Amino acid sequence: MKYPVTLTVNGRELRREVEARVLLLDLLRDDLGITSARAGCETSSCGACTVILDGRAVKSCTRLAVQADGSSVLTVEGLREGDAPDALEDALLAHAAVGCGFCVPGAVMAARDILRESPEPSRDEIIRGLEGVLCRCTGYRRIVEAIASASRALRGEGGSG
Amino acid sequence: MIPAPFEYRAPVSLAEALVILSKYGAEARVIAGGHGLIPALKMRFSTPALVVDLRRIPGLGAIEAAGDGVRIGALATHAEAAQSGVIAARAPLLAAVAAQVGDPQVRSWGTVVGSICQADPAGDIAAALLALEASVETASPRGARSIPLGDFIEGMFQVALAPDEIAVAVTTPAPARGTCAYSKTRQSASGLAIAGVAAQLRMEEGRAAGIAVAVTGVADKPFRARALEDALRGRAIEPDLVAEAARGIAEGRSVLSDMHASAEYRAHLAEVHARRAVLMAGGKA
Amino acid sequence: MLRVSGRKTIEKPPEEVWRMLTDPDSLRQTIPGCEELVPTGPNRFRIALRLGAGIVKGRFAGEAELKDVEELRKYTLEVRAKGTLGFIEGSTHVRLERLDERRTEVHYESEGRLGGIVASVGSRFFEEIARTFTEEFFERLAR
Amino acid sequence: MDRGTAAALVTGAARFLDDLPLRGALHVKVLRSIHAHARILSIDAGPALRRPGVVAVYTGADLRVLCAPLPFPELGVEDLAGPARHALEPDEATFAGEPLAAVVAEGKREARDALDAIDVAFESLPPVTDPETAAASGSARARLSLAGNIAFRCHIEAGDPGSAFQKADRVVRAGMRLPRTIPAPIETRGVAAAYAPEDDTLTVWTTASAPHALREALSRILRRKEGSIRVIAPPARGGGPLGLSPSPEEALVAALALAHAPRPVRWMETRRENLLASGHARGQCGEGEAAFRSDGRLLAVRWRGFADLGAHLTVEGALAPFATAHLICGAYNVPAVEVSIAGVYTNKVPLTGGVAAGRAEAAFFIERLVDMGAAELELDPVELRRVNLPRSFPHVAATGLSFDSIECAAALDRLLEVANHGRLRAEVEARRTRGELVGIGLAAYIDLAGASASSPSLAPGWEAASVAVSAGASVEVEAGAPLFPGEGDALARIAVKELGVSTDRATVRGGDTARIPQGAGGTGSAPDADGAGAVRIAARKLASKLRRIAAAFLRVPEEYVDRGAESFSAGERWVTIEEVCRRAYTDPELPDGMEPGLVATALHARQGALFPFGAHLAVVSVDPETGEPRLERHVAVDDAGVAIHGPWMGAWAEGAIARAIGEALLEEAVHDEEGQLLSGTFLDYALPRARAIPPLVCSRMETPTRFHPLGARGGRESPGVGALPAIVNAAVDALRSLGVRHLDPPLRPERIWRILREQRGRP
Repeated sequence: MKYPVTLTVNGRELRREVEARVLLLDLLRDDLGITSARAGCETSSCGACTVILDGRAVKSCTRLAVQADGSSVLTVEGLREGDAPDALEDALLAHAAVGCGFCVPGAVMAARDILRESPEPSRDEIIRGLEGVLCRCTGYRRIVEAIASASRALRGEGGSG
Repeated sequence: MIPAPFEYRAPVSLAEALVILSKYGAEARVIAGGHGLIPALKMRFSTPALVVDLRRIPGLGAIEAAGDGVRIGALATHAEAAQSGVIAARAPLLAAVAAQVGDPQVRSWGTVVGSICQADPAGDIAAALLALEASVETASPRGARSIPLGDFIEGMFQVALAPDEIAVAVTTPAPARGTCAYSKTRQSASGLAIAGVAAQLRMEEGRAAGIAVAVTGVADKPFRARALEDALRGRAIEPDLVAEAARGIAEGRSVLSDMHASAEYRAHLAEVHARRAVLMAGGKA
Repeated sequence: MLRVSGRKTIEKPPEEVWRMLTDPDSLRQTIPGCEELVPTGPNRFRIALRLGAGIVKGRFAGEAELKDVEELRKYTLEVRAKGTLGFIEGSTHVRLERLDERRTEVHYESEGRLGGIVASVGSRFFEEIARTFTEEFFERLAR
Repeated sequence: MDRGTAAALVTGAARFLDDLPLRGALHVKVLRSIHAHARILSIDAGPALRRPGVVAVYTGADLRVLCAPLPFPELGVEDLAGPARHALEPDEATFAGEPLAAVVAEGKREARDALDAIDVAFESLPPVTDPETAAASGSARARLSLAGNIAFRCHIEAGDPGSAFQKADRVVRAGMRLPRTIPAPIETRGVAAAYAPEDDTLTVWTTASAPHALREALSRILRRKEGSIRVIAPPARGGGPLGLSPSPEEALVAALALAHAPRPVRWMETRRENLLASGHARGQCGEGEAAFRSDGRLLAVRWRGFADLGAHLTVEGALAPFATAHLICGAYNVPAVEVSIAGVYTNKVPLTGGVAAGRAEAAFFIERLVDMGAAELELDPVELRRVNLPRSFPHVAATGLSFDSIECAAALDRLLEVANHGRLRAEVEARRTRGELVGIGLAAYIDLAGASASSPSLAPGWEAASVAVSAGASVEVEAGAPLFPGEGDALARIAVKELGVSTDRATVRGGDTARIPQGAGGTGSAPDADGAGAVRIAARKLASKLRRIAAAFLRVPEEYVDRGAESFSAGERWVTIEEVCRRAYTDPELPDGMEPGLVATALHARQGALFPFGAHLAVVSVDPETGEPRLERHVAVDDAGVAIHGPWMGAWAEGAIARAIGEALLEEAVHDEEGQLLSGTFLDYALPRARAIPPLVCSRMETPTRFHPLGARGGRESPGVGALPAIVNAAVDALRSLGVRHLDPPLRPERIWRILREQRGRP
């Protein structure tokens, strides 16, 4: 049996019919072609599938698509307005905080959640905010620095370097 | 990664949910945040015929003052509990423990009541609620019940819910006066408690007038450390005394053992964290 | 490998305990989670079990066999079953000791092996599940 | 910086294998053995076949018709033979997780559902899980047809170790074990394939890193010409396996794409499959001995070890113990050595290499022995290292390796300075007097950046690249190896520098066998350096051609031509690079019968092995009650030669150190005695998270090597080689007052607690 799901994804309203067992992650990837959210584990451990659901970061592998009916979803694909670079994305690049890059879109969304909670996060807050993100390449330090620097840039203090 | 097929209903009232549940019985699973159920569905450890989603039922997400205590609805998340003013005022121990559950994504969507119903023997939330003497409010076609948490959690992944019964809220009876602390060894992979101890302490004239200490991660279900509580009640909180009282905290229980910690080590950690939690709560650490 | 051993005094005569431990119908009711136990030959059975704890449960189907049977004294029950979550294999040596006309002491030594997803996902639950399984079994035996 | 590739990763535009839109693709799911060792009696696929959406179900017997066994690794080692490995094993399962059957279905959900409907009848066989036990003559066999479980022995003996041990003032000896770990990149493995009958080409996409090696293997497995197979390692890749040996799943999916043509076929591993069946790393144990003179001079090193190969031999699995054997003396000047490592079959997933496979093992063993020596001789571990590090080069090690300019002693000096070692030591001493358990650990390491598909043995390797400059002066660089983000940037820089054009003219690609006929690939430490060498050679060829054409145009001898920015000049006259490029293709009279065009393909062959090196320092404290170790600080000095990858080298170093932190503190593939993997999800197999990383100070040296045209040493993974022993040495140092001599990783709190408790129990 299939169930109708209506979602606003990156500002666009979309409607699909899915089986109840389809995860929000699979709906995004397989049905909507949004591949920045990725599966890295089965156990809500890695955070590669993190998107913003109704304003809060969620591991989209731990949400059924039907549970997200009527919700709004933001992924990295929806971050850029026109060609304007996103401060977080920019900072990650400036700090070479990218290894293989598989986990990066999920980490970006987790980082947005950190900045939502605390626009001026301490190093400790950033590290705690990244608890749900696994990265095998960077060693995290540069991601932490990039988020700190993005927070400064967003507060208008400059310093994406 | 792919659950077995199931049907899905999202009733708009508790009454409707109960009708559905009484029809499907044990073949149905209730979902709120889904952070216990969905991983089990993906591994196919759980293969229900129907999943009943509580999300459209009005009022279940509330965290509110109830009597002298707080009432946390079935849809309220860990993050909401951690940031709630009512909880901060009346059950700060719960706020402290909720704030360190899992990770931010999990806290934003996983629920307090769901965590209780999951009854993972290494869950953190149950320790806090046990120390707060919480009860679980349930609803079934036979009416409402209020079950003390210690009875509600029957064992590993086992709770006292009938197949047609829904846990609608968890309540604490009274404002938790005094100070509190949670001390824990995190399992390095899952972040769950290898041993975690929640302590609620009320001092009067330099002596412990009220003390509640709950242990998680150590046995098949979280438990209150009654002997420790009795040994400290009416006494000053001093390191040596607390250490003595914490000794043998897991005695008489079948202590869990796995690749991360043997039973012996877990029992030891329980002692260490009991002492640390009580001393922290008593301002002595 | 999981090992559980112990002994338990049952308030029943050995004849009654032996019957419960060998009769397919009563065995089915005594083994926790047993959904099916059908004789397929002398001391051989087809068996289906639902094992686990709470929401973490799986169905396993296979065969059981009674070996080294000494009437009213001892036997070994071997179970091999598999399901979509993997396999379980176990054997339990049971020895009966007559305490008096109304009481029997049952000595047991079990070992079990698991494989497949149950092993790689659920290892932290094994011992506890085995323990409660055994407890439950003897509780039912005593009933 | 390589903004293009990296930016696509950050914005989500990059397509990893599972992100590729393959229209109409069929989905494959693999049924795996639930037993570590079992005979397969029968497989009933009937019910699965009748399920909706299921197109086909294959067993080993079915697949035998479609493809040949996987080629046995060719390692140049005598008498090395072994049983054939099949994409789907038809008769005998030799590890839990081994592929036995495959479902092909319209969707992944249908394929997954069908797996549950396949019934396999097994007869379980006794598994062998411990390599040392398995090596004994009476052991059960990991596979019924084996005469014994030992696949090979790697033996090196030089100098006179026997008399060195006799003459020694002090001998230290310890059993050591590096458990199996799981590489577990966040992108799991995947394969997709599609056959196009119109041009008889089978295209295969893989997450592995050696596309040409896979093409060659598939050519044998599928009995097709290599030219009719195109293998692509997508530019967005998650640091998956090296892929020097083909995986069963690659063979399977490729074969199924041919069988189900023209529909594409895709398979993506779940995390559980990844942990269980994609291959493990490390898994070496043994006994080490070191002989010292009283002044700390190392006289001899002995190592008798076992490598837990798993159920099949892979190139990577065989390579690691050989690397360990050759590097057993580390960077030190040791006159005598005796190493013997037995590669042993067990009923576990094969080793498929990990970060610095084999090399980190050697560094761990020798650095532990050196620290034990320092402790027993009551010498300063810094001084003991200094005494034994060679100062003049080239230095030929007892194991036969020839080192050029391995300035480990200088790295150690720099480390002490960067870490402010004197003050640090005073601080630690002060804390110890207050009763704290805290220690400092050092490691001076050498890495061998040798392993790649082109040099599965320890022989020097090669890599290919082609550079083409169009008539419009666009520069296309094609690398033989797939590129890791950041690498392309360096290759572009090298090419444009040689050619004298601006960077924005260059594009760089890699990892596609259709775009460059040969390549070595692999993700080890050397390929980045090898690839850069090849680009430089190819670009140089073109640069000299450009100059000659310019000289002819300017009508002066070549030596009078000056190269400017995007132009050539001779005195007053000049010509733009565009004009020269256009002429290279269109001028009917090129100088000296020169061939037209600007296309060059080059192979860079290394004349010697590349040796990155460095020195690391760690500070570890231990909670005296719980035994939990805490890495408080880590300081690294790493030298990978000339840093052709610029700022990325620092980023990679931090990643390598983080992995080593995981290995030191957290990671272990835990099996039970039945060979079942117990740490089968990320809820039990712990990767380091952000909070596990301490304040990190990474400093770099750049000592060129003459074995590389640009002076580069490779070395992307190398910092991990130094970090692991430094951290463990620090933990042992923290517990030294309690009589602890050695600890094996991961440093599990419970093990430390037991030691603490035992010591306290003593009077």
